[in-house]
Amino acid sequence: MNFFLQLLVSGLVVGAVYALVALGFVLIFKASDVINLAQGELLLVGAYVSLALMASYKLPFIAALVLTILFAVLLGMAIERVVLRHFIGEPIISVIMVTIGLSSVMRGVIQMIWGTETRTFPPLFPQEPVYFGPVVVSQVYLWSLGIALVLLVLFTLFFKYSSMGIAMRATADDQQAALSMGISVKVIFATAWAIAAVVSGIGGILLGNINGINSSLAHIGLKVLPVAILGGLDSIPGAIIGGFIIGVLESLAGGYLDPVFGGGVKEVAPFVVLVFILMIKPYGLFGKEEIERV
Amino acid sequence: GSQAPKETPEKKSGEEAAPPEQKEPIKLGAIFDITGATGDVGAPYADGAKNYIAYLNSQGGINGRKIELIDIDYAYKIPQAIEAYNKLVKQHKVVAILGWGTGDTEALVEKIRQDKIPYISGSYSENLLEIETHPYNFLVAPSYSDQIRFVLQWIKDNWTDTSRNPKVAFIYNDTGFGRSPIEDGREFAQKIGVDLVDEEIVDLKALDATSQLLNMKKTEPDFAILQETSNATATVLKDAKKLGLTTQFIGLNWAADEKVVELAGNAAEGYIGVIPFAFPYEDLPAIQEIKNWVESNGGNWAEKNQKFIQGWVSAAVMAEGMKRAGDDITGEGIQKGLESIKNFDLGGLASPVSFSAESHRGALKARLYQVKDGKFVPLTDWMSLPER
Amino acid sequence: MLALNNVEVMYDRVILVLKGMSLSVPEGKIVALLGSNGAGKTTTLKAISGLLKAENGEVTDGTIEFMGQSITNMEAERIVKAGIFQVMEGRRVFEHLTVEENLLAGAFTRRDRKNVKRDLQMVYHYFPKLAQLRNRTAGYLSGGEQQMLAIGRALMARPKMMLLDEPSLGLAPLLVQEIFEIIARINREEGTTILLVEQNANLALSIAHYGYIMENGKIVLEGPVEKLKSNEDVREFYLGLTEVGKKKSYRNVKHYKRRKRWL
Amino acid sequence: MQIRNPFVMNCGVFTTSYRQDMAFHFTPLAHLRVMIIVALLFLFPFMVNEYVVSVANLVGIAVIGALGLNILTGFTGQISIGHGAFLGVGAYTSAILTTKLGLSFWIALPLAGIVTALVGSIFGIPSLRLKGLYLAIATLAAQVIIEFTIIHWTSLTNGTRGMILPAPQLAGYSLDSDRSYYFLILVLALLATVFAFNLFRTRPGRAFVAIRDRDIAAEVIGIDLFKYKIMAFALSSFYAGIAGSLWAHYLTIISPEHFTISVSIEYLAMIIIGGLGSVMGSIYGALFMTLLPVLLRTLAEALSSIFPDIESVFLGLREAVFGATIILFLIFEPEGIAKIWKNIKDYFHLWPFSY
Amino acid sequence: MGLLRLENIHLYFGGVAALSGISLEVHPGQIFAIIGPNGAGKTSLLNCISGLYRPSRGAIFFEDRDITHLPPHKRAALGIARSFQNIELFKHMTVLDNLMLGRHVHMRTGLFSGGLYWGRAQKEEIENRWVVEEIIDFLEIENIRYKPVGTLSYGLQKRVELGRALAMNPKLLLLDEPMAGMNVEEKEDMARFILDISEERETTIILIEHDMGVVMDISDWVTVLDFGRKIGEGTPEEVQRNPKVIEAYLGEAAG
Ligand SMILES: Nc1ncnc2c1ncn2[C@@H]1O[C@H](COP(=O)(O)OP(=O)(O)OP(=O)(O)O)[C@@H](O)[C@H]1O
Ligand SMILES: Nc1ncnc2c1ncn2[C@@H]1O[C@H](COP(=O)(O)OP(=O)(O)OP(=O)(O)O)[C@@H](O)[C@H]1O
Ligand SMILES: [Mg+2]
Ligand SMILES: [Mg+2]
Repeated sequence: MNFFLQLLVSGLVVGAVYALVALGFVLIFKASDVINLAQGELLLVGAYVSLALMASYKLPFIAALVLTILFAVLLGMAIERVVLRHFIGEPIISVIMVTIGLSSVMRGVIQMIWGTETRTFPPLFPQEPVYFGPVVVSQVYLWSLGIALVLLVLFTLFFKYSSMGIAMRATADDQQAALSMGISVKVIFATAWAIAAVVSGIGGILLGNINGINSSLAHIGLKVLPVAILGGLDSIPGAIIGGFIIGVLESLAGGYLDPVFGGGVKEVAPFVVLVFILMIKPYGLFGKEEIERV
Repeated sequence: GSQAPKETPEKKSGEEAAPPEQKEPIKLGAIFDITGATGDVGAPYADGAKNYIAYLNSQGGINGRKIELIDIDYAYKIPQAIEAYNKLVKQHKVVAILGWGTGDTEALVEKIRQDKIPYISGSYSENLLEIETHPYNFLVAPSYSDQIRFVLQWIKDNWTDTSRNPKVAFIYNDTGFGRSPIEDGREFAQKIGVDLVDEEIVDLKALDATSQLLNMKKTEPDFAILQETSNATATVLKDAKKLGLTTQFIGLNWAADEKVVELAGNAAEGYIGVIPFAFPYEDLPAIQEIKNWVESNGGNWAEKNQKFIQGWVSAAVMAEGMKRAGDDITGEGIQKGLESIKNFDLGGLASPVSFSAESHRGALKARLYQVKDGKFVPLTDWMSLPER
Repeated sequence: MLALNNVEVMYDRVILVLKGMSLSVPEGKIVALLGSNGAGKTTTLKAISGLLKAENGEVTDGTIEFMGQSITNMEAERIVKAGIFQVMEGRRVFEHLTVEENLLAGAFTRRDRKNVKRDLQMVYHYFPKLAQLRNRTAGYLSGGEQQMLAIGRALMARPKMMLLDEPSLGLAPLLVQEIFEIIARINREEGTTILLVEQNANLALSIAHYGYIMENGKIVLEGPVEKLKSNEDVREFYLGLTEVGKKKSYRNVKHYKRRKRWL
Repeated sequence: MQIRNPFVMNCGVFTTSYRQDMAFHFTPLAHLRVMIIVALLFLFPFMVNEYVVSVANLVGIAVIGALGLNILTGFTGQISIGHGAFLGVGAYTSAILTTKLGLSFWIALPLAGIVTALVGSIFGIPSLRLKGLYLAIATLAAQVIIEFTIIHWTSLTNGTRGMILPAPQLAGYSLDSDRSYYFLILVLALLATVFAFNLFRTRPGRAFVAIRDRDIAAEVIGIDLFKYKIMAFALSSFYAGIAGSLWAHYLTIISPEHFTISVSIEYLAMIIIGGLGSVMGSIYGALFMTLLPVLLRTLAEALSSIFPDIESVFLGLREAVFGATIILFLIFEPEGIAKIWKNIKDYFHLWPFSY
Repeated sequence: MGLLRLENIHLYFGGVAALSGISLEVHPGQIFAIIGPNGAGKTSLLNCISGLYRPSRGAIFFEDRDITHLPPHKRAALGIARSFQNIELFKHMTVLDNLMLGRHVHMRTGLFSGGLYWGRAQKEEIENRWVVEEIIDFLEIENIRYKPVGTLSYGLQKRVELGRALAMNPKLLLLDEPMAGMNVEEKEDMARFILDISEERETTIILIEHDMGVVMDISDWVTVLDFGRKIGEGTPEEVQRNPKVIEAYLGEAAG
């Protein structure tokens, strides 16, 4: 029982980290129907910037965080300005390819500035784990969980009630019609990327605290893509719940199936389950269905 | 169509035209990962190798000839490694290559054999020692299999409880690199009477290893041997501490470096590692010499780490082979040269190296370090590898 | 209020669609723009509202002026802010948004947030059906309901001028009448100027003050509606009346007749 | 949202009979041009050094693989992120058949295609219900599952240690040099190209494109969606299987690391940059994605030999420039190189009457 | 004996009943009109016939064969073709390819022979090209043969869509608002095409249309739907006089 509980809880908290990263996907998708394959690099940039601020400029964490967020906003806007602006109304798949190009650019720039060596974060959270009865959790993960839940509430409200949030969803539905409402697709894209960059930056800081940063951390982007798909690409609660589900699945598969199959199932099992879930719910758990009427 | 690069005619023309110190340089190729998935360790390794060659050239090179190092960053992608190899061999006509990963070194073995290119890589896979299929691959460190045997033997030798055998677990990743020593480890454990109670797979990019460690905990191993890289190792150590495991962790060479200590913090205390190459902070004359060289060339010594030394040593061994090849700077000549190396003293940077025509198992000794107060310090002296 | 002078529009830098289009819309009036398929009506509206760019189209010659100011090739959002709002062909509601969210999206450019609530009530007043449907997902509404929503959404922007592109498309006869009545009312009660593109010439001319007929990217005929209604060609090709003023029967259309064109 | 047509393939030449209209090349001049290009391709290895030939070999294998992916993703509209794994299935099938069963390469090659086609069809089943990115993730699952299987089915695949296999033999002569292998790849790449060209001017090819453009309409005109989607998966995987087999026998050694997700993504990049739904686009894309890193690296090396101290900066720069080139290409023409090429041709075709 | 028979068709979306208890019979050679207010279920009914929607209850017979559970592509093979309310053409393909796709069910070429393009495959392409050219002739769209349909104007697209359905050489042709968005002149053209198809090809036609002028002039039989129910049917004259129909659909002014 303790075995199960520990697996469940560690799955949940790892899931919270996935959820945070998945949120970045969802935010951009929700505003532009584009899947951003540079998500991992966005996260990396956030992590490196905050690390540089803390380590090289010796800023306190809060100051570094604020500056990182500011930087992320600027980065998001710059990406829109320099790149995405040219792709309004172009085939989605080209835009996806562009995000692959973007990921290369960001990785290259990061390498030019920070090199490839793994860097460690000054510890932000106490190293001592927290005990819940028989179950142990590291504090970084608890923070991720908390932040994921706060963002869940925040963004749900934002997309439901704010005029910007509604405009974003409208843009994803039909860019041209949104233009005709006087909604500036450029502003929407810039905002979406800025928000996504901020969320990713926060995710990057947390991840950096878990195991340091180097460029292979960007890999998390691809790893978390299934999470966003499982929840439904445009669903905020979907990203969070999808994160938890994949986290728990991994953990349980690792605990119960790895011994049977001689290991490695942890990485595969979520995919198998994912495909079966999708066969039943083709747009993920909470994704918007394509409305097809002829 | 295999052909050994023909250096002779070019060399002749060089000899006639110029005084000895301006002889045609020897072309040495390198396929490094600087920007790819293993760039974190690949970059300092490459740095070390390049520094050694520069150092050697500053000392006058080999037999009066400079070495021209042509290095290519293949970003840990196999097609790019193959393309890089072809470029080095077919276009630049290099006579030997310093390589890097397990996957790409394996992918190239056929070509290496055909083209007769002596090849020293950062991979210490036991496969590479099969002399018939890999006549041009040389290992400067104990193979992963040797390392795991070494650790198992040490466990056995230091085991005092006579009531039972020591229990060990293996933790590795699902790649050629990760699985390389496992089979040999299993056999050896059985042979010497160490109980292998569990094997766990932890992905190189794992954020969490709780499920694996919980499973391992059930089998109560006394020791767990890690074949991972620094990131995954740190994850394992931290989760083990979190779960309150009492198992002693021991890492093979890629799982034991400064980064692990940095990343795992106090969870790394007491962690043991197989350390085939010296740390830059060690007090050795050879280290001092490298340090002087680096600093006199404007380098920042504080930034150098053990992978730098490893790259340095690999290049040094290759250079020694070339030196011994004398005038026969061809693939075969260098192979002969390398095979004639006996007990080549590296001043403590690594185990002395010996090769022969029958065996390219260069390092015959290994040693263990342990983390004390956030630093790897020697636990054992250089000791001979156990009988296979 | 709005004036197009010799406007040329090109798609993809090669396809010339508008070839010297001129037209003007006086303030407070309803102007109808008629023409056959492919004449360039939709293109004209898009040229005005700035939506061409998203389709790789461009005004390459001529000027478009709105209230004395040039809006040629201006960004769509600035044109909306200036007071022109296009109701696009084929309704184009935001499928995944609810009815009310669609309406709120229409009010995006407004800065007077307080009045938005009031205008929501105004829209519900014009279209009581929408009030019942306010929380329904727009994509599942029937064609007629979506058309009401599209017009309601335009009202939310409080535009000075509305461009309507075939509002009757696919609507049942009863509903067509209703919508046109509402358009006329909006024009009367809110004073909104309207440029109306419509295939149902009968209805369009029944509420418009002035009409234009375009063919092949140009205006070929214009005038007050009374004058147009009495034009023989208009009667035959747009109103479907025979010479004696009786409705033609579709059963008796001559096979293989040649079409007549103004040009 | 109105999206500009990414798949235009029309031609302005007027012809008199349908047979002529449907013939492969529209004018004798074009016919001659193709003949010259093919002849040059056969002479190519004698004009350059062996390194260049080896690069050409990588390009050739990529062309076959990219054609396969384009059939599925570009023409049929089913995004796949599992193409790398399918290459792996082909490579391993070929390796197993030649080493374990001792079959000749010439039998193993088509069988590799067929087995991969079968595996591809199985992983194509989710396409019945899934669309777009959701389907893409199902193919990503295929990638992960196939990799897992290759690694863990050690008795057959030798696991992570990989397999060593022979170079093909032709009339007692071993195709183990880059030059000899070049001709094998060239012939197969030409066949693959011609097959694809033919396919897309006949019934099955049109059905694929119809499914991409509007699946509901395709169904209503009598196209069996399921059958054709599976067929697209099968054919695409067949190409991948052939490419994989060629890769295996070229290197004569394979391991699971040759067929990872990054290979899949690279292939996707090829067809998007080359031009989705364009046969020639697959070729341009394969060329571009193989050559660009080589060119950039050569450049970076040249620069870093001038400024050796900041080599790492150039390496980073190379990566950044690589990405930026992709972005610029797509900004310039989001529909790929094939479209750029077409625009250039159109320009000269219509010039000086381009308006 | 009818060509098509619907028996007590019900269709639900969640709780909403789009169709409740529709029965009707279409005779060979008829032009059979379906009218009704927006959201009445006309398109849904067509979708049931062509197989895009599966009725929740009831049965559909075509030539006395029960096709209720047949997938759309099999129905197409039996000879049911249709056009769509919102134009569902293959936008990126040329007019010619769109029409050739209409010939899909009449062709055999498979993957392999297609790729080789040899012998029969080639012959079949050319034969079917003749058929398609006839239709191009008939619909007077010769000059746009090679245009990608996405760039055509709305009216031409409607015509091409009709052409694609015709290329299937159907026994039953379902037309969903073929004249929406056209002016009188263009409607006349379209009416002419429909009459020709009915007369010369002896194709049975089911027509949904909101323009009463057209419906009343060219159809043989009219069925009126409202809220998923049949509220009236008969000859055009009968329907026009039906007070229920006038109240629900036509309004006083029309007629
Ligand atoms: N995005 C585009 N790219 C290229 N050509 C276009 C595009 N949009 C429209 N056209 C062409 O421009 C011409 C005019 O089209 P437009 O849509 O303005 O006509 P319309 O008068 O609104 O016709 P309809 O009554 O059918 O809606 C047509 O010939 C059409 O083919
Ligand atoms: N796929 C669907 N999902 C949910 N509801 C649907 C779906 N298709 C149709 N409906 C509903 O069924 C009812 C009938 O719709 P249908 O499209 O058949 O109407 P129609 O008679 O064709 O109207 P119109 O004249 O506006 O085209 C409507 O209430 C519609 O909202
Ligand atoms: Mg229009
Ligand atoms: Mg309908």
